Amino acid sequence: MMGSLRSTTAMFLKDFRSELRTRYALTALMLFVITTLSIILFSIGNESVSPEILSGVLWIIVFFSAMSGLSRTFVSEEERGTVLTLQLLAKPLTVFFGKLLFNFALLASLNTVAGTLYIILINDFVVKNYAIFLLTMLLGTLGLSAASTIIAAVVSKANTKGTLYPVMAFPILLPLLLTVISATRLAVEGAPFSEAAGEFRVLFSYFVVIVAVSYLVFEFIWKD
Amino acid sequence: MMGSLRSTTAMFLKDFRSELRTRYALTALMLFVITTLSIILFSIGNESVSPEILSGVLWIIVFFSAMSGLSRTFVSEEERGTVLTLQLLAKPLTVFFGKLLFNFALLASLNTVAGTLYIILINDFVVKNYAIFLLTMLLGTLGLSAASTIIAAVVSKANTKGTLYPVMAFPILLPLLLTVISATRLAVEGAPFSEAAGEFRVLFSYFVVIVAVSYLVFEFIWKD
Amino acid sequence: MPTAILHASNLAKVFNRRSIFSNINFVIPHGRSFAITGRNGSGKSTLVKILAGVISPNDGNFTITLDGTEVKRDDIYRHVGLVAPYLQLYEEFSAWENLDLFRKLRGVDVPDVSLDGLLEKVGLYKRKHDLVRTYSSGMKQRLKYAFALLHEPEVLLLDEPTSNLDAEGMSMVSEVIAVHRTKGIVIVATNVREEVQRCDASLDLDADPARQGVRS
Amino acid sequence: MPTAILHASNLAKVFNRRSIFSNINFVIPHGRSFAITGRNGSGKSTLVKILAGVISPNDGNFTITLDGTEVKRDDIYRHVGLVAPYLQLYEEFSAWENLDLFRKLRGVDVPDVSLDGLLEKVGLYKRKHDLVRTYSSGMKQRLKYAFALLHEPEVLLLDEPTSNLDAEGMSMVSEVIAVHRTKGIVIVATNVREEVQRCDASLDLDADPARQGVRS
Amino acid sequence: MLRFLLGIWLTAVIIVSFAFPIVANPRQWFEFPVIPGLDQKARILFFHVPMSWTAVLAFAVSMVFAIRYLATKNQDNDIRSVSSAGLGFMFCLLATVTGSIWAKFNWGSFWNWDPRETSIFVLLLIYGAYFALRSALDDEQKRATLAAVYAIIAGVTVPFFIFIMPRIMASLHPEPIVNTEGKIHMNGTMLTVFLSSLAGFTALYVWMLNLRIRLARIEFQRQTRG
Ligand code: HEM
Ligand SMILES: Nc1ncnc2c1ncn2[C@@H]1O[C@H](COP(=O)(O)OP(=O)(O)OP(=O)(O)O)[C@@H](O)[C@H]1O
Ligand SMILES: Nc1ncnc2c1ncn2[C@@H]1O[C@H](COP(=O)(O)OP(=O)(O)OP(=O)(O)O)[C@@H](O)[C@H]1O
Ligand SMILES: [Mg+2]
Ligand SMILES: [Mg+2]
Repeated sequence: MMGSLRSTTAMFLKDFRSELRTRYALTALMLFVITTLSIILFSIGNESVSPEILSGVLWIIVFFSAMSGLSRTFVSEEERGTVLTLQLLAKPLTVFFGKLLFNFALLASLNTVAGTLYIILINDFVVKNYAIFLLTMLLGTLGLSAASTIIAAVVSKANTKGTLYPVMAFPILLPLLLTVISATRLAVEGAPFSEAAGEFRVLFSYFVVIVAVSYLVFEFIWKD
Repeated sequence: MMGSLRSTTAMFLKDFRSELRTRYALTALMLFVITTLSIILFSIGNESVSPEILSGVLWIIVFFSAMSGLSRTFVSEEERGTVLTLQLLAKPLTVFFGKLLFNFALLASLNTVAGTLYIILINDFVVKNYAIFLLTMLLGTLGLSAASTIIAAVVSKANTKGTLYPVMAFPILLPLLLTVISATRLAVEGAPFSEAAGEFRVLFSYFVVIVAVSYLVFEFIWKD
Repeated sequence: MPTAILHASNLAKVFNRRSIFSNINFVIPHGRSFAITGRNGSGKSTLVKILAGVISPNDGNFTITLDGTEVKRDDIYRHVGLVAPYLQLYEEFSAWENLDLFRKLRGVDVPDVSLDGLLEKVGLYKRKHDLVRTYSSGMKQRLKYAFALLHEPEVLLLDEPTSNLDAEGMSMVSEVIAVHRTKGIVIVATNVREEVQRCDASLDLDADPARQGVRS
Repeated sequence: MPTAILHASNLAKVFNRRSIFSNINFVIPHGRSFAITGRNGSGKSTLVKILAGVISPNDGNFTITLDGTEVKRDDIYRHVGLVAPYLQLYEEFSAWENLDLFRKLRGVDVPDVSLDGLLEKVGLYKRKHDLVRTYSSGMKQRLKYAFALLHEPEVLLLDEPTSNLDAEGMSMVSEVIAVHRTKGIVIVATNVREEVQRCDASLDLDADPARQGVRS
Repeated sequence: MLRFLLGIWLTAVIIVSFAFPIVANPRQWFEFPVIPGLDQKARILFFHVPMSWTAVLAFAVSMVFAIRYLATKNQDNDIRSVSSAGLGFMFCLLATVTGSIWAKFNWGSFWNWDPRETSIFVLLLIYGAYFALRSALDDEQKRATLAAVYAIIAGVTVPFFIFIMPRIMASLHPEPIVNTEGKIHMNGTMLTVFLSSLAGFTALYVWMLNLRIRLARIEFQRQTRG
């Protein structure tokens, strides 16, 4: 389905390496999270903020991490003219799932660190129901990476295809973000797991839908 | 000083036009602002938030958007290998000030959008002293674009661009951010203009200092 | 290695309303080399890209048949190797890392020794661990041959094969062509007369009625 | 036009501790063409880049003097024109937009008519409003000549001048060289024997004791 | 030989700084006076402050050689610069740790964005970014140049903190020993110990710096040959 798994991982590893050439680069990622967090910490200062807002802010951070990976994904292939090379090397879907995997890995690792530090450092942010919180994080990361991958693909072609696709990115992302935020709230308010079931269903189906759609349209975006 | 003004504007217009064609940076910026704003709105819901926090949040949004868009100017030159071309066409400073101008324009438009939407959409955020607010916006944009331009020049030469950029920019931008935030607070609290004078002095000198330093070091970054 | 045959029947390409070429017909049997010539902008590279399956013709069609079975369009990339000026390799990786990536992406099992052999053949063995970013234009061109030959394709597409190469590089190219001719099909798009003459057959796009050189 | 002289005295370049070449010495008087040869990776382009003032030698120095006055290092870019494979123009702009940008960036007052003349000369006039992205490799190479000649530099640096060009393009190049030779200095870095022989003097980097071809 | 003296010296300082009693109004030569606000905790002053000062010193040195590098393009200057920066980072961490332990007992929490804490935190961020940048550059000339440039850019923004921090938040952090009124909370003994510790740490820094530089140079030569 996604080309052979082996080549997909190869695709993934390629992006992974070009982003993290040296072993020190991991510290760069850590710093990235710390940086983003400390911005929040600074502006909060010593006053107390409602958990609602805090759960919103958490997802702003996550979204930001997603964006910073986004530019790397397809635009740089486009600008360096390596698209042709990839077309000659692998099936379109191999490329897509490779990129998706990379975005997911990047986002997941960033979020793990971010989430942990967020809970540790921000006293007002107390997770009462970890089951909900973790599942939300997972599904949110999945959905966000899927969405940002296909968006990145579209953006990278925006100039050649001369369209306004990018604007579509926003309506695509919004439902996801709003759902994860409300799910996070539930986690903070310590609601029973069942209560978040609705959100989870939304998140999961969102991920499935996005991947399915990407699966169908990517070839058209990729080949000109 | 900055090469002839004519060539600087030419440099600026070139980036401007190619941005109009590709819309990479603009997309990233706007997408980010709009999404973040709506996240904030959603998570605030109908509870009221202190203006202190709101003014912090405003600048978080601005900072993040800047980080997801402003590195493009140099990164894309690097990735397409047009650096040599520019080196053969103009003095380093022409390039720098052209890019600076472009980033300023980009950030200014971004801030206008962000600021306006912010005031319109968030009820608790009421600017009582527009003189302070606007001047803060202006000086903040100046300083922010200056710092992020020179950092972008450095980052464009590195391997891990996506995550490194905010990491490198944040500590340098922090004094600016803290100052604009406190200035914005004053604007919201409706303090007399004189009270913000200190902040303005800081912001202005920050801009001057950064530009001066860039002026001195840019050649080292640009020529290898 | 299977016997390959390439059929092209009235291929035509139009780029935003400018017809580049039309009703291009040819058949290249196994074991032949085929030259495509024509002035700058006549459509050589476009034709090459079509044959490589990365862009589709506006009219006509072409087929690569291996031992009588036709290759599906989506699988063409497995059976062609391309060397071209507009081909870009990953500059932030070393030659070795590039080839390693390529074999994994293609899912072909090329042992390390033959990677080294390939690098030796194109004369980059000693430099295999340097980043491609630091390569000279000729070294990059040489690496493209490694890229094209790695998976032992039946059809070898060489667009301006000798550009950037020194004498020794050129002899390498003619050797590659000579050897590969026996294994399958070699298609050369070039402006250099000698290279055209060295091929078994040739197609001049300027002769095409709907030809589109730069001047016109 | 002022009379130009180029002095190079024991130039040396080291990349990551690998010595590419050392003690390169030559003088090129006004009205001469000078060839730089050497196998792939011998350092031709590196030397060209040094002469263009975009990278600095690790040792030795070179000077361009116009009517006896030496050109400051920061101003060299005004007096040299470069054509090279590693030169990239702006693909999202048309040929015309590129040239328009270049004249403005350089701050030279080239009237529109002479831009058209230049485009006519390199054979791109008819296509001047198409995006460079859609150009063929040869057309891009032609546009680089417009880039190099726009500001009428005293020193013309041609790295692999005829790559990607067709017969007509090549004759254009030899004309450019012939004409420009009378106005200043032409330096050609190439592997093509004919082009070397056509020059008044030549430097073979392989002869350099510290030479570094690909193989070594 | 020297390094043994250094070792002995520092151990002496450590022992003394813990052994000597702190009393309300010292009579014997071996007694420390009470510093208002920090009684027994004052002892950490002998380590915390020298560490922070050494860090500041190390960064200053690094900066100087960075500028020298840009002037001379001599790789050796980069070696010195980066070696000193590394040590500065280490001492900075130590100062932060000791400081925050101290803070825990003085102000009740390990960390509460006190201006001094904020400023040192930013210092850590800057040099974290500095090393991240270095690791992301392959070509050593470029690495040296850009690292130097970044250090300089960061350097010029630091003064702004000194200025704006007070405006934004009040500090709990004790007055500089040499403070505005020039009044010194220490008696002769304490000052002696403090200064010896300061000297000891500085010497330690110098010694370690030399070690690192020599090591880096050897590494450099090895790569040149290999
Ligand atoms: C995480 C917490 C702390 C950090 C990061 C920190 C950092 C620093 C730094 C960087 C310096 C040297 C720079 C300067 O003196 O201007 C310093 C000096 C000093 N610190 Fe701290 N500090 C911390 C907590 C404390 C606490 C809790 C105390 C005592 C209650 C304290 C007492 C001092 C004193 C007395 C000095 C010497 C001041 C001078 O001589 O200028 N510090 N600290
Ligand atoms: N930025 C760099 N970093 C490290 N090594 C480099 C760099 N640029 C060039 N080199 C090396 O310098 C040598 C000379 O490169 P150069 O491009 O000058 O060769 P050339 O003579 O132009 O070869 P060609 O005929 O292929 O163009 C090559 O070995 C190349 O690997
Ligand atoms: N993506 C594109 N969009 C529009 N026109 C294009 C595109 N690609 C190529 N062309 C046009 O098609 C024509 C043929 O291009 P092609 O690259 O095939 O020429 P070529 O024969 O390879 O020339 P050269 O000898 O210079 O390589 C040129 O006029 C070119 O401008
Ligand atoms: Mg072509
Ligand atoms: Mg070359």
